[in-house]
Amino acid sequence: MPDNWGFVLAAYGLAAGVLLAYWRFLARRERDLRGAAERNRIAPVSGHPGPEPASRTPRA
Amino acid sequence: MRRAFIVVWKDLLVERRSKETLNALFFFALLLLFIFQFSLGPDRERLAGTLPGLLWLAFILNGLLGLGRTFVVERENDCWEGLLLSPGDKSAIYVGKLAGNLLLMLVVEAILLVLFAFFFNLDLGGALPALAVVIGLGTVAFAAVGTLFAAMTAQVRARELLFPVLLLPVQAPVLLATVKATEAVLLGEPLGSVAHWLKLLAAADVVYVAVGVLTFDFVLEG
Amino acid sequence: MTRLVGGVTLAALAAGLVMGFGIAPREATQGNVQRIMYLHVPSVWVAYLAFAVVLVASIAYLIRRAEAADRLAHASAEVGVLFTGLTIATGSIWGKPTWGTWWTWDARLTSVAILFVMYLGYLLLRGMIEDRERGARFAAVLGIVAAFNIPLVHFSVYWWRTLHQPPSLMKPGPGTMPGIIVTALLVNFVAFSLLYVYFVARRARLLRREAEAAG
Amino acid sequence: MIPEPLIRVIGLRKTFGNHRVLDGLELEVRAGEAVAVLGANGAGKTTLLKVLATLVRPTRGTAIVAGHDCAKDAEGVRREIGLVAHGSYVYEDLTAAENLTFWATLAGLRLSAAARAGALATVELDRAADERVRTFSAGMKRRLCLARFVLARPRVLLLDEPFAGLDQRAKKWLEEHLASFKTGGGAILMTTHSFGRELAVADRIAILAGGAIALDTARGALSADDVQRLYALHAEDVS
Repeated sequence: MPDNWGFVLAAYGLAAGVLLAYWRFLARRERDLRGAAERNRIAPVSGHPGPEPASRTPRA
Repeated sequence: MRRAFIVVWKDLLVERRSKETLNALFFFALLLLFIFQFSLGPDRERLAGTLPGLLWLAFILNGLLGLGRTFVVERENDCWEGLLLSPGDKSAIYVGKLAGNLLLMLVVEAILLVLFAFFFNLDLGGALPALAVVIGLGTVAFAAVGTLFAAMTAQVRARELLFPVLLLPVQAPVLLATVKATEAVLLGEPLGSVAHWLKLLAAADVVYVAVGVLTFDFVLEG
Repeated sequence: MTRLVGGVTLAALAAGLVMGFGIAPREATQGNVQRIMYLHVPSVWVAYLAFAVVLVASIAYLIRRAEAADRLAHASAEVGVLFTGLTIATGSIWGKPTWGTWWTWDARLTSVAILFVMYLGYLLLRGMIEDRERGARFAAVLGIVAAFNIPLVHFSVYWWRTLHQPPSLMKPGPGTMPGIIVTALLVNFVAFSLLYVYFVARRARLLRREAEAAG
Repeated sequence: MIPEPLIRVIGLRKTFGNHRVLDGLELEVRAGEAVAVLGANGAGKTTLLKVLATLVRPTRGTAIVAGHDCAKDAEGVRREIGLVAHGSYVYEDLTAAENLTFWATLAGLRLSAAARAGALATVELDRAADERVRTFSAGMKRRLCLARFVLARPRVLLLDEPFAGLDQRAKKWLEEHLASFKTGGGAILMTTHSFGRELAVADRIAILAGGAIALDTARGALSADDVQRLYALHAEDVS
């Protein structure tokens, strides 16, 4: 029965790739957030009452 | 229960006055027949094998159209908040809407069945009662989740897209069961032979209606 | 805290690899391609675990409206979809050499595929609703409906693929395999479960930060 | 004995996304009293009404209507209030009588034909009872909405710019009807952004600006111009 190591490596390689990508996705999002938080602390956006949101029921 | 009945009464009255949904669905059913013929070729023998699938495909497509409009009358008349503000538990509204949808679905399915029998030269005579059981069980499951998801997507911007995307995967087991059961019934086998499929459909009905009744309050809150 | 869990998870994954490739013997009939099992079966387990957590968290959210429950449901659903996708991919890679085709409507693969589409819809629903509170509520309801749907999917797909007699629910459990393989599998189960916990913890924390930033 | 407040709002805050519409709003309305909330468009008048009507959940603070907390006991509140907002909650394909039958039954009331006819007569819609609401004017639709509350008899009326779009006759009718509702011991909270006759029925005027009540004063002998001046004083400097 041929060992098909190629398929085994493909499966594990794909799994490792996907999991790593997801880990990096989480790390990147966290870094972006921390960056944004700093920018907010340095120059906070001036609070002013914008327009009232549309009423809750959707218009057809 | 009177409260559920008044919801059905109102929906039927609005439907009788505006006649929008039923006409559209009838016309859509006819259209489906032509599309099946054109796309799958006229010779009937080849289609015979896939007939149960075609029948339920037509039911599902019609269902998507019909169920998707469950709360259109509330949205167009701006009565959504009115439903929310009327005191008393909201599952009566769900039961009312579900009953209305069930009626609508069964009427359209009956029409489709006649059209199928006519176009595909089916003699349904013997199998009709058994078929009715299968269609009934399947449609209840379909309408129960459809009504709940219609309420959920009624206020979302991309509702025409979201409703089928959410409903169809959930309906996969019901579709498998109904097509398999219909196939057996059309081949003349007794209902007993598909008892396990019917048990699954009955279980699905109970589960979906119960979940619908219990969670409808949270969905109506909008 | 999550850094610690991360470390332990890495160690456990490494142990799983060692068990899977080093200790577990070459399987007689299929050959080494069978080692994909140490990846495929644990990810199915994690997927079902994730969707069970989504159910519990969704019910908790509807009862107590606790933001944390909603975030847990969202994070667990996302990780669940990730592992469901992984299960399908590894399953078809494993299927190619053994059954000759990438995709077969094998009962297990089909039910996992249906779950994948169902919970992808869950994530889509979350993405499409701007109002956070309403999105959480609708997602909770969908999380419950989807979870109750899983047994129905299981039975219907099994009967659909294996014709008339309804087989036992359990997949060919580890019971029928020699001890060493079972241990290797169990180690990987633990490793993948830890990975699940780690990912959910990080994702939930990210959701909390995003909420605070917007809040 | 001071009549117990039917509406109590304590430290109410409501944010949509990161935009704070209401912040630290305090308000009380007693039985038999009508308060008109005056404010520019977007000041949060409608949001305040929607919080009290349990359509929107407060981000912080509490709102209590007829002894029920709007967030915790929404059902209790819903039994006690009548909301007349822009959407007048009518099905245009149904007739006035059918609309009443539907809403009354849905609210759990046993509606006799006589009671229905009586309610329609009270709002002077008895002649249009069997006509479809599609043919109704804005004023008639609003009166049909009020007819529902003649039947349900809530203790609190929440009105969102009730006089907008009404002709003189309808305005006079509404004024009398609200006055009789007040003497019956009900509380009224209405919003408006005009200074005209609408304020006649109000016992107090509350100016909403910057997400909170900037001024809360008895209407007394204030003329329309006094109110306008007060509004300009309080509303402008805050926003």
